Amino acid sequence: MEAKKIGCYICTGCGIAEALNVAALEKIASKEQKLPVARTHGFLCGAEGLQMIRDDIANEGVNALLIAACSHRVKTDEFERFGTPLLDRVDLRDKALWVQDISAGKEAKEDLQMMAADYLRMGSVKLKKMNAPDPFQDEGFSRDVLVVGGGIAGLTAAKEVAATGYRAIVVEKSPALGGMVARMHKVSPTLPPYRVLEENPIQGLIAAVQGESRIKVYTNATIQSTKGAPGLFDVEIKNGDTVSTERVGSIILTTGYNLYDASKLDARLGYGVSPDVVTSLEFEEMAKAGQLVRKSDGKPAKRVLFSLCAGQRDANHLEYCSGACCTYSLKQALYVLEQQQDGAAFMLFQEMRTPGQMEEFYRRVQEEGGVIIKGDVEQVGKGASGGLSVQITDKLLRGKETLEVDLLVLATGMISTVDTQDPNKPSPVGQVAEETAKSVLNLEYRQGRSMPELKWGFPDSHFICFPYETRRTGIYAAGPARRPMGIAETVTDATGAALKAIQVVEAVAKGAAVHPRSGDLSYPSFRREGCTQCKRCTEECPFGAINEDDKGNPLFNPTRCRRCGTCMGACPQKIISFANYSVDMIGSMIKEVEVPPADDEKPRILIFACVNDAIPALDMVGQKRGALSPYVRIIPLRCMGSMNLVWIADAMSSGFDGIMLMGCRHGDDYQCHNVRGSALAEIRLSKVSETLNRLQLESSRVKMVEINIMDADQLPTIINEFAEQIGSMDLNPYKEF
Amino acid sequence: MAYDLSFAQDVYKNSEMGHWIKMCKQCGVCAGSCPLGPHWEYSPRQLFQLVRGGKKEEVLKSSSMWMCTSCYNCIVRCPRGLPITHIVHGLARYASVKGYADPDQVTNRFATKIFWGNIVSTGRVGEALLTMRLYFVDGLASGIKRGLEMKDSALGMLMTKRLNPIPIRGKIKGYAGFTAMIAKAQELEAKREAGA
Amino acid sequence: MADDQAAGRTILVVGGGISGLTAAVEAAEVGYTVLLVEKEPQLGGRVSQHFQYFPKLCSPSCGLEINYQRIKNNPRIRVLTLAEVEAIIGQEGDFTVRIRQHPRFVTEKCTACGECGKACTALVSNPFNFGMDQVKAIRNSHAMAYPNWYFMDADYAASAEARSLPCPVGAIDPDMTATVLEEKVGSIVWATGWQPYDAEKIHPYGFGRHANVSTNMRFERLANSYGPTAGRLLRPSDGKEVKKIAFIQCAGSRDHNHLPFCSRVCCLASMKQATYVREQYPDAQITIYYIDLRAMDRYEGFQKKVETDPGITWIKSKPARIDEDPVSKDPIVIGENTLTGIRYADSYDLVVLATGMEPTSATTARVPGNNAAYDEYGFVVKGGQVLSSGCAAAPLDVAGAVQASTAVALKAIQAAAKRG
Amino acid sequence: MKEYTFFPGCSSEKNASAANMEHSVQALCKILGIQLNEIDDWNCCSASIGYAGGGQLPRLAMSARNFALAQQQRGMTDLVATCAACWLAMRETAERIEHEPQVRADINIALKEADLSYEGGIKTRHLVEVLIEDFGWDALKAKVKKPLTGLKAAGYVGCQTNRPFGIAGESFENPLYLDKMIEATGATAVPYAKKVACCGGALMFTEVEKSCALVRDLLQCAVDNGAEVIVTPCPVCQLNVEVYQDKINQLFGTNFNMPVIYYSQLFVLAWGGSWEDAALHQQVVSAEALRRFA
Repeated sequence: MEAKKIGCYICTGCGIAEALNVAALEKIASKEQKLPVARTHGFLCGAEGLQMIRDDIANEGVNALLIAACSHRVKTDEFERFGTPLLDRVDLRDKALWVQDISAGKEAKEDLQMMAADYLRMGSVKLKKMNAPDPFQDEGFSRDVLVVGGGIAGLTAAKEVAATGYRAIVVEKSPALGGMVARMHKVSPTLPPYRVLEENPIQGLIAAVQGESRIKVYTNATIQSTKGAPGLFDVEIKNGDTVSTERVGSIILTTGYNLYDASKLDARLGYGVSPDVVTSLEFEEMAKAGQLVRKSDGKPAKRVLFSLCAGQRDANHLEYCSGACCTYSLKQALYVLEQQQDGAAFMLFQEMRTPGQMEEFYRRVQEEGGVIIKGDVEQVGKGASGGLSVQITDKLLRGKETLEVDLLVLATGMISTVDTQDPNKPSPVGQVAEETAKSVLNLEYRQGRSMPELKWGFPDSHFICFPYETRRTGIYAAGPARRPMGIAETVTDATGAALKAIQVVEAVAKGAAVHPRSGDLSYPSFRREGCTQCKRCTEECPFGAINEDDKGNPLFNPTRCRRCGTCMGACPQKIISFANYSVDMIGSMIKEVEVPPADDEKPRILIFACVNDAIPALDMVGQKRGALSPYVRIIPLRCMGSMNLVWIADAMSSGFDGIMLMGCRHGDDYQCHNVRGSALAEIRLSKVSETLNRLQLESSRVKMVEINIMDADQLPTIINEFAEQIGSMDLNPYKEF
Repeated sequence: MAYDLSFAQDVYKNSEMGHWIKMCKQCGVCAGSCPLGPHWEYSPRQLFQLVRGGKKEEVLKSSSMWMCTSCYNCIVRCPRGLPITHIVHGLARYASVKGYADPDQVTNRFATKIFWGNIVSTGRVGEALLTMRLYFVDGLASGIKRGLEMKDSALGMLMTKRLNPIPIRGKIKGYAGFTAMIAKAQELEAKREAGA
Repeated sequence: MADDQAAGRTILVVGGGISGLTAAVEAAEVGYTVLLVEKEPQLGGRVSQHFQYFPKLCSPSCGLEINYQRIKNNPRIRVLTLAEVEAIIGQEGDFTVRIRQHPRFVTEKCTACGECGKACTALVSNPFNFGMDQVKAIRNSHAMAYPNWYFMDADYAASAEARSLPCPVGAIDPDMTATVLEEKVGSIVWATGWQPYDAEKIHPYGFGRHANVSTNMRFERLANSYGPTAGRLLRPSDGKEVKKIAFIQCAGSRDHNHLPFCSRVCCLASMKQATYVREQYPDAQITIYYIDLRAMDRYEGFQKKVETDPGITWIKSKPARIDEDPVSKDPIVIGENTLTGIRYADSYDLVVLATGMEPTSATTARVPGNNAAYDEYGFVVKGGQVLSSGCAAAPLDVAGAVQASTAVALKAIQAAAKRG
Repeated sequence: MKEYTFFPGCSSEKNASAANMEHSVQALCKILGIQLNEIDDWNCCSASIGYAGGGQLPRLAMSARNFALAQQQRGMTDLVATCAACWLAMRETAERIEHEPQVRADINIALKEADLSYEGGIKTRHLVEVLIEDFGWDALKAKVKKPLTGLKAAGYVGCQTNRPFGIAGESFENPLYLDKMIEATGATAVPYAKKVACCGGALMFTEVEKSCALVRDLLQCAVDNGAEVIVTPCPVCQLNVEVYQDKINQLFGTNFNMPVIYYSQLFVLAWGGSWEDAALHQQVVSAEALRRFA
């Protein structure tokens, strides 16, 4: 690899020249940091300035760029497209000039100059410590997609994968494809005018899948084990006594749902007591068979009561709403009204939930005579002429009423079939969680065989902005396995999951990361001889990327890695690093800050800020010209999870007086893009007082705050109050050393 | 038995605009829109659910439908587009025809007997006679009392030539045809109302 | 594989809100070339005007920022702002589109240093805050805006001052004119999103007549620290703190006089906004009027959480009308509680109408030519030449829009791979 | 001269309660150049209260007869009504004839008994719509000879001129045309929250106290907003609000003495018509407050 030659380019526009001694900065770059090329330009992002840089790349052999100008918020097309991965932007403008009021006088101006000089030094050393990532490659990469589950979600996913030119392998545990939908009669409207029941699409879909040469189907099959990582998954598929192994690039989990067990419902609903109380799925099968009859005596079922929310939204059963059952029950009401002479359908609802265009379907069912009643079933008894006598609380007529009906249909809710583990209960050290082979995928992952759950047994990780993301890279859940949903939405969801599954195999082929650091080519490596087998990295990785060998050494799976650096932060031995991000790099940046002697009475405060939320928020402070203490120095981190405690010690021993960590919100409503990063940083920090005590320093010198991207207005107060608090303490005695 | 649909189905079929009752989603806008809302025993929304619930007696014996001032507020606000004013008028008529409505309910008596009788007797409204009939409906004594209460107003109307001192008005020229037309319409209406 | 297919096969995404952004980024990260066209000067669309997302109560800027990073890091995505698609010719696999790009009056030299804004004396009604405050005629639409590149209002560009504004890098060009581009694309995703239903059309609620009747989208801006009140919940008539507040659901939705469909998000949005009120005024009284509370599937957990707030009264009722107290300007909400049958006339400091989503494809963002199929509400549905996603296709919450847009990205890839 | 077929309605007959409206309407038409050709031998529209006695078909047949006569006598020329209830009944009948084939057929079976038939097609319009659409605001303003400057008037649109059909282009909750009419005469339209409130309608006959309470609120709102006069397009509103003031004062201990006039009276006065042309001598509550403009 050719030797690194750093060019430093200091922009003097946007008021930088007026506020700063640029010549002194240039001198730091060339003389102190000994960068081979150091230049200034009055309008660096203009055509001439950019040409100057390009000329140096072409003529001077410059291959690493230190751009000292503005923040990453602006001019990315200009400054970040030179084709070299060795690049750092020193933000003299937004995070220095714009947050300092130099009209206050000479001292303020000097403080700003010191700040700019420090940032330039930090950038220089960062670039010196930075290497170009060498993308992870493996000859065995597969682009095939495994689809687990052969219901409508799985079949759709497989069909879409194949239609995009990729191969899919479908594994279905039962003998036939089709899943739950195959047991259904018709489906709710998906097309305008949203009034007409549609034919069940499942048989057509099965035929399409079976006729597609790019799709291989295993029925009667389960997954015995899933080893490996995206691009390199080796999946053992068990069919009777036969076990086949398939190498796939990614996995879509479409195992669908189980219905909540109606026999667990309150006895007052009468399930199991009378055969005329049935679940909505049982009713569906009756309609499909053309047998809308009372099970008790075979007489036609003319009056049917549908009880929506049979266990859903109930702390004793399912706490959530199943999303689709209102529409589903309306569909079934229409079976009664369309198929039965003198049919009558009653919908006992809590909240009628027919979102979007389904409101029109609700109207249609009322038009056909479906009767809505807000209320609850109180008691189910035998009817006078067979069938049922159902006592209800009628909230609209405000009283108890008794309905004589032929059938009571309970719209039971959906439970995900993906075995999940609660992420808040990490497995005990040295043990693999969920030893039972019950899991769908039987992942051979250090952190357990199952998918980490978000809530209520659903396996995604971030269900607003990035709903497909799970905590197992390259494994996407779709359909009701991911979240309760109806058929139309399941088809959409499976199509989206197919895209994600294709996207990950394409990223893996390039050696690149997927969300949230899409395209990042770096990945962690470790120095085996330094490892003490403490297992913190393998336990803490939010994505389960690291396995262990027999001796407890970490086994990195680069294609599972999301490049957050949590392993690097966790490692007490400082032996995990990325080509362009390491403990040493940040530690060196800390040491590069020039700490004034104690009698200057100018404290230094280090801020570690997460690049996802805190850094943009700090950029906003600049944009709004907020005033920050001149004593702070900011270092961006990929994620708070990558924060290694040694930096605290480094900073303290370098003479910093206070340290602030700015991470994302954690807890139930976490905003950490790497799920656990900021939470882990907080846990680590709780141990920092030991370090400080050893140094005989107050633990209040280190503070962690949760910063939201919109906190620009609060940040000056947060930072300046901390700076004042630090200022009121004795300065760090280690300054003298 | 609740939610026996036979009453509802008869209303859907035979009461004017009755089929719209199916479409109510129980939002309550009608009740809040009604100028005499607080005086309704059941708001329109409640009436509709009672119809669907098979509560025939409650609905038809209620005075609610007779509280409609025909202001049409509910009709223009109903999010489901129910012609509520007409439905309520239809229910009132239904209750009256089926003999459930209290014949002494003031509005029932006025609307079904006095007003209608007044207009079909000549082809046009005879305001003076209408007013007199209204006042004297409970007999002479109370009629005089009511008349006296309003005597200043009546006097004012008379003096400003807005009340005819001769209460009986003549019939329209085509009265015979008019009457035959009404009779035919009533005949068809009766058939329809009987569910024929 | 994908790279080979991508050659010359561009996907056009129309609309740079969360749906269009998602479709663009997801397709580009598979390896396809994407042209993203946005009619506003900056991306982010409707969600960028929101203060927080339910149920996590986090800022939309956080997710938007990641998507902007993904664009910045991906040379396969080309973004055109202030641009509208004027014509579509051809069919799937082989479209030619004509795009009109309106003048920005500021060139790409802009460094967002803000000098021009400081010098500009022209204040205009701020569309980003629904006209609730004024803003400079040259600006970024909001703080987190991407691209971070100023623009100038067209009226102002014609003024003398526009010519004399300082710009250290010479980026201001008041003489800029519209340009028309022709592009070859393989598939088209219509992701033009929604606009808030015009609350003035809901006459019984008096928006526009009664000072203290507001809307949910305005309330989002009020709550936002970058909004017209710097995040303080104050009522418009007199700046009084909002201590007694009502949220009215289905203001314009599920209503044949307005939008017959359910807008899906408004119930949850009001619950979320109730948390804004509670955060600022721990003693505030909040009332939510609703027909059916539609906290679909897992959002039920959010409803349950909000329901634990004892200061919220839930009234199952669609209010009939809102009057205004002539002296205090308090809005008075009138209707019938359908669970008790009791009529109410309750006064509040502020009433927030949970207005629904009108697809812009029904009005200002029709698909040119006969290239789209619409349902009766104006949503773009299956059956035309263009694909649709997000709220151009159906009323959706953010997660649903992202889900649909990820799916449509794959359909767009498949369509672009067709040979026309 | 513009010609229209005219349906005056029962209250506009001689010595009927809206005789003042009819008189002023005629004066207004004369000034504007409108010829109203009254349907010969018309019958009552049955009004909305006709539902109970008449049911659906007999009620609709009554308006149908008027349409049939209008067509016989005047062809398909626009039919103008001045009374809110008449206009509404005719619009409803027209709509149902147009959209409900069974109703149209049944109506014709009944009409046949009177040797008439009607298949629809005549446009029913309110005189207000004629003024706005066929003449326009400028024309109405141009006629003003004695601007009613300083007069504070509360426009009371009421119900049936406003719902369910309403004057074309106007909002149900806040129609503006009446305020604009008031302003067109030079008077001031006071802001006023009760402009579309209900006066009780026909229930004033039967639910007197309940209806009087409605009118009391309405009068109070007008007084509170400084109105000297209430202006309305509707004969039921006019009657209920004007004539029951004594009763209301008696019931509620109030002291209302508010003149209630028609828009037509206001126009005639502003356009230079005499007190009598404007039929202002036919007010039960004296309209002397307007004398200064006469």
